[in-house]
Amino acid sequence: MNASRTSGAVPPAASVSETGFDPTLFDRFPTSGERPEGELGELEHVWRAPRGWGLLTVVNNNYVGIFYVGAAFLFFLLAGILALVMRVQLALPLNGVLPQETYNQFFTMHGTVMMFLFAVPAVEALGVLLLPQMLAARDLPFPRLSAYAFWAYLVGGLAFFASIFVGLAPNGGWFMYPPLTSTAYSPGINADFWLLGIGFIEISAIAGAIEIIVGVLKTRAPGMSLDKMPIFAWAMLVFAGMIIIAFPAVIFGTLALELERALNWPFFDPTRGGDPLLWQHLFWFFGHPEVYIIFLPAAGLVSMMVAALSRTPLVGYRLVVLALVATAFISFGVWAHHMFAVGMPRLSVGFFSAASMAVSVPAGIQVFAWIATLSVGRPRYQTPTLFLVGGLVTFVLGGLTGVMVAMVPFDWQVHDSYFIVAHLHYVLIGGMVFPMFAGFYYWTPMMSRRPLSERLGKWVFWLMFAGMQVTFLPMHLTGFMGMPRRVYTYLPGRDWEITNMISTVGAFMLAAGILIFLVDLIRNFRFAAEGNAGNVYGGGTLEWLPTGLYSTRSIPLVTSREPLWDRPGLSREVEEGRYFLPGSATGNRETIITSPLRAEPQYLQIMPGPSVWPLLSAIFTAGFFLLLTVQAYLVGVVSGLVAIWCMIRWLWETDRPVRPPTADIGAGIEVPTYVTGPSTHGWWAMVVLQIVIGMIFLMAAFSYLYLYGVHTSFWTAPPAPSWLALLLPLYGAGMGLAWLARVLLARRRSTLWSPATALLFGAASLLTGFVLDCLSWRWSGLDPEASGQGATVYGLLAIQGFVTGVAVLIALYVAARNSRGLVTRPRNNSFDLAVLFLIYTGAQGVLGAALVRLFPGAV
Amino acid sequence: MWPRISTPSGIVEGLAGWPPPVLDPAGPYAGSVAALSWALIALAAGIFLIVLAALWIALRGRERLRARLGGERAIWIGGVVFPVVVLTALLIWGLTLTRNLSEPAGGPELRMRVSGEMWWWRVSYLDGNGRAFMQDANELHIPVGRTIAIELVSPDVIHSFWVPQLSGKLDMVPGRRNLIRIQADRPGTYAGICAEYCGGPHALMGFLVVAHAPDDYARWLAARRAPRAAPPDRQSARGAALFVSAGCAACHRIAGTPANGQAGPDLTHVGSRRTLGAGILPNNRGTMIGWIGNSQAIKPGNRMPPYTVLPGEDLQALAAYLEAQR
Amino acid sequence: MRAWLLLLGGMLVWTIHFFVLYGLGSLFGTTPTARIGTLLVTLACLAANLAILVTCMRIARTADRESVLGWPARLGAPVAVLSIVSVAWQAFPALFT
Amino acid sequence: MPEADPAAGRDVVQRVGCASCHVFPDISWPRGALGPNLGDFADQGLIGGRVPNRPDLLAAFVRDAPALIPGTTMPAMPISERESRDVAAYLYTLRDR
Repeated sequence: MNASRTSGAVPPAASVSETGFDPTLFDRFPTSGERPEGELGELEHVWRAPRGWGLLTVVNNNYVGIFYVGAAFLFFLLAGILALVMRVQLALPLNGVLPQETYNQFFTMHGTVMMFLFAVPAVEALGVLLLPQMLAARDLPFPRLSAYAFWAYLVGGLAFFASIFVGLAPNGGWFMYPPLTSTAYSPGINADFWLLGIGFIEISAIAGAIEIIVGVLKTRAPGMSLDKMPIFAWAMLVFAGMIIIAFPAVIFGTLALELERALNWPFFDPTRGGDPLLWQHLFWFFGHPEVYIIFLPAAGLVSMMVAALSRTPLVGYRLVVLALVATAFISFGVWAHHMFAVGMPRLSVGFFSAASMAVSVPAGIQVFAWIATLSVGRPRYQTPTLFLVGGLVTFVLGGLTGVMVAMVPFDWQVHDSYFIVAHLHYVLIGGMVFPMFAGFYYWTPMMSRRPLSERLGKWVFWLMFAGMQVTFLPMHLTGFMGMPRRVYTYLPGRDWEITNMISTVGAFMLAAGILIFLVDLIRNFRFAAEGNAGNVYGGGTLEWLPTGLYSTRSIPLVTSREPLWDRPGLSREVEEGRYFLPGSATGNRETIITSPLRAEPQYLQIMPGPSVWPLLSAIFTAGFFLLLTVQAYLVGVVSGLVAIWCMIRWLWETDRPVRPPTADIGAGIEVPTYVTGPSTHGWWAMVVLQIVIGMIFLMAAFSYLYLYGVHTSFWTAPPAPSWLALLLPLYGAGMGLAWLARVLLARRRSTLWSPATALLFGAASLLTGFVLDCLSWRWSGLDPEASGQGATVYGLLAIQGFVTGVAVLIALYVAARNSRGLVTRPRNNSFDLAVLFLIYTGAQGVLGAALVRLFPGAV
Repeated sequence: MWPRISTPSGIVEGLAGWPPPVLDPAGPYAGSVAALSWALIALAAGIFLIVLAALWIALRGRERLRARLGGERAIWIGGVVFPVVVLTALLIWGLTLTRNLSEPAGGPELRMRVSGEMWWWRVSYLDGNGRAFMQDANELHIPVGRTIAIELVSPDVIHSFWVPQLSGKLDMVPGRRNLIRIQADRPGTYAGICAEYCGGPHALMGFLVVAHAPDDYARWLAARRAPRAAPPDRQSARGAALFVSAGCAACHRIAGTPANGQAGPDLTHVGSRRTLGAGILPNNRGTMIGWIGNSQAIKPGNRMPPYTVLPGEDLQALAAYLEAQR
Repeated sequence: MRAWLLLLGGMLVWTIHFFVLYGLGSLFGTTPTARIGTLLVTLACLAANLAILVTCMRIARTADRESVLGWPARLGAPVAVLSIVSVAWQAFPALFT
Repeated sequence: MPEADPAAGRDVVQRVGCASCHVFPDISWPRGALGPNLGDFADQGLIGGRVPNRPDLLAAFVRDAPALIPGTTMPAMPISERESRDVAAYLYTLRDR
């Protein structure tokens, strides 16, 4: 059976199968009869974790997940300490605790670290930790990618944070508006450190998003159709989708800012046809969805916990999914509500005001769904419940002030004042931090031999909750009293000193709560993937099945949203191996790949085990960026090359078909162990990656058009359109040769080398096209430093150059695999993905070349 | 420490914390927003109480009430229907108000230009043709009852012009020219501040708007335009010479003298200003000397270099001369 | 694919509507061209949403609960409803101010 | 000093901005660097390095320094006689600890 054939077929409305899989096969579960001796032992052996220093090479999600959560929490504490020092400085007017320059670095770091190094990684970390368990997958589909993302984030994040100890921390505010952050006004390398720190989180967020999308859509337990997915999985799917669309904007933005700083390309310089507002558009097109990127996973956690603690299914599951999906879309239409005061035409501000209203409706739906669920059940007043209710109250208040600031005239008054500081902390602490602490209490028993203390937990909650309100409620008033944000001091005599002193006292209450939490953690947290405290709060979803490092002994058949509630014997049956994959079918780490809608088994994925290469890749990637930032260019480039080498080593061992070609995943259901084509997890990941690159390209194209609209007078004539007659065929040939290579691979008569040769020629053709594209612009006399046109045109070319470089590298890699006989026929995944990438590269080249020559030239 | 905190320092008149300036408007542009603000505050408080009540019922309420809340119908009503009705009304109000605020209120407008610069405000009074007929810094004088249309520009980084009692804020973006309207309906001094982080001493970038009754304004304007007398005494005359020889004139302009620098604030009327250092110090001879001698200790990072090398007598003379520039 | 279209249809319509209106506003400001364009696009998008809503409701009524399209259709219907509200709001600034 | 209030004196110091030239231990901003640090003023023998540090002379000095010491950088300050006595009283509270 070739799964790729069947998954593409469009099912009729009444069909109950998505892939042609016969659902009656599910009736064979749970199986009966004895399981063979030693099956469990083999499973444990296959999934055992390395010991000692080898733990650094671990890739299993239990470990990487807990490291990841720990690292994110560390950054939360560090950024929180910065906040406390700032609160001390602001407690009194004209206070001298922090000098101006240090304060400016502190608030920049507080915002940057909280948003980029704590909030996004924290929710991503929870996803890595919880998702495989909730979906009853053995692991996430690309465990080594998780490990790489984690290490890059940890090493890069720590190096970035260290900049504050040497006074080199960025000082332009967490949204780094140019021109303040361009070299003219920030000549030091402080701003470069910001770009560096963001670079890491871009890498790890994108890697994590790919992982999560493929994980949620392709590795769910059989039978877990979309409507039976735990709501957290929905939230993470939406979260990852949003990252894919939103992060490219900030990736391009940071690229442009660094190009402006390092090479003097005037993207944001109005005297040369750039525009400072372009940065704001790019940043907030990312920045506003970012807020929901943080909030939605936390809301997913809330939905899970509210249901579990109320001991009743979530009321309005479908409406909550609707809310998640709607938020994901509409949040991309509200970016400019951070720009109401920049002087946009009133039509534009009204337009973004309307979208900002629309995005608040889904939040209301979730709030009422939680209240409804609490009404149905009788929640016990345990620590997670307290955090949930406290978070709900806080978030509602933040949401209401959010609607207030969506009103343009009101925003003109409170924008950039302490009212906004209050609003955003209410939303983020109520919407993300309190749910996360609820989650810490609720899920710790899954990872620890002892649960956290209920007694200490109540102290933690009340101190944090009261501290939060005491800190931030008065700030609304401080804002009304006219205090702008980001001021290191203020003059006495306006009563600001009263509210500020109250806020400072509150901040220390909040910190005291967190301190007690740390005590609780030290006293009670003992990591244990096996033999943990278990289902203390009585949850009904699959993460509460008994687990080992291999996740569950057998992968259950899912028939409802809370399988543990609906089938009391499930844990025992799973533990006895009565469901899918009760052992290792091939002697490797493996998980079942299922179809995206209805989770029908498609094939068995062979998973990689521990490896040192992701760690080394991450270290050298970090080295590359860090060394470039401190302007050690040569060593930096060497480090980058080593990083690439490590990645190739890491990939080299993957994509090896195993024997036997099909395997029994339980009850005699046979699935293939090696599948190619659009149903594979690799294909999905590649498509998602191409969407990311495509979005980066789109952002560059938007910048080009935007600057044309703002500063038309700077535009010069492009090279003659006849160049297209040369470029398009070259790009086209690259795409065609790549496609030809795939055809050749399937034909038995072609010799071993010809498909790889076609691929190499394709890559060469793409490279030639790119080089000629660059030369045509150089010869036309347009200099990247000359104008916004120059900057954006060469910016587009830089993206094309990067993609072309990767394409060449991929072609060489696949050719090398081919020469070692690692490319299987008639189809091979590595080969397929190379072909996909080359075709993408050519298509992007065509679009880019045509856009900058035909518009505005031909119009 | 506590007793001292509430001591009014009186560094700058016109700063008042209570009632909060956003809710204590002094003119129509801020007034309609204050009305909206009160309505929004009341609405938010009302909805917050409703949600709290619902939560209370969910956790502690009677069985019958809880049953009402515990279904999809409650979600539709509370989460969709109710918000849609409220938000539709708010949206229409907000859009209408946005339109009204961005249009002239009627009557001839006075025009000014304010340029936000690191970290002070360049103020120009414009005539009917949009040409500057008078330069000043860090202080705007306006007549009450008239709408002032202010062009906002910036030569360096983004700043934001905010006088909470007179109107909302508007950014000053390099390469762009924004227009804000303000109007004061009662005489007084209104504090303004930069609301967009602009680096360094952004926190210390304030200014004042002084609203005069129409007659007073006319008198003020006439006095400003009157011919300027020569330095009144020997000390000031020495100061005038020093102003050029010590290099002050390279950055500062004083109309009617050879001093014509453009980098720093125009000092033609510095003696009559209420503040020094962009709204942060009272203006007297002592603070003037302190500022000239070492402004870096007062406003770290500002663009004025310290003049600690000048002997005391020179500083006295300069201060006396500047004090006379009214 | 059809399942995803049903599920996300309303939001895709919203997205198209939003960016077309953004483009119209950027190019034509508050001119009559922009207003008429906005009106036409809005009506078209409302119609599309209605079509999605009707399709979803029909499938939701007839399809088996466990069928491939059943649940996506049941979710797609309220998505389309929300989209109708949002699309209407989105047109307010151009039509009423 | 009889009938003089150090706290009121400190308020005057803040109001007229003495700190733009002098450092006072209990005023954190500004910390002017032009004039002498007054952190241990009460222990000083001389005012401005010339005049004996006596209450009556100090009060006169803070009000009109050039009259007492011609050529000093310190200018006459806009304060009343009563305020000058308060300021002097405040200055005598500044001791090196």
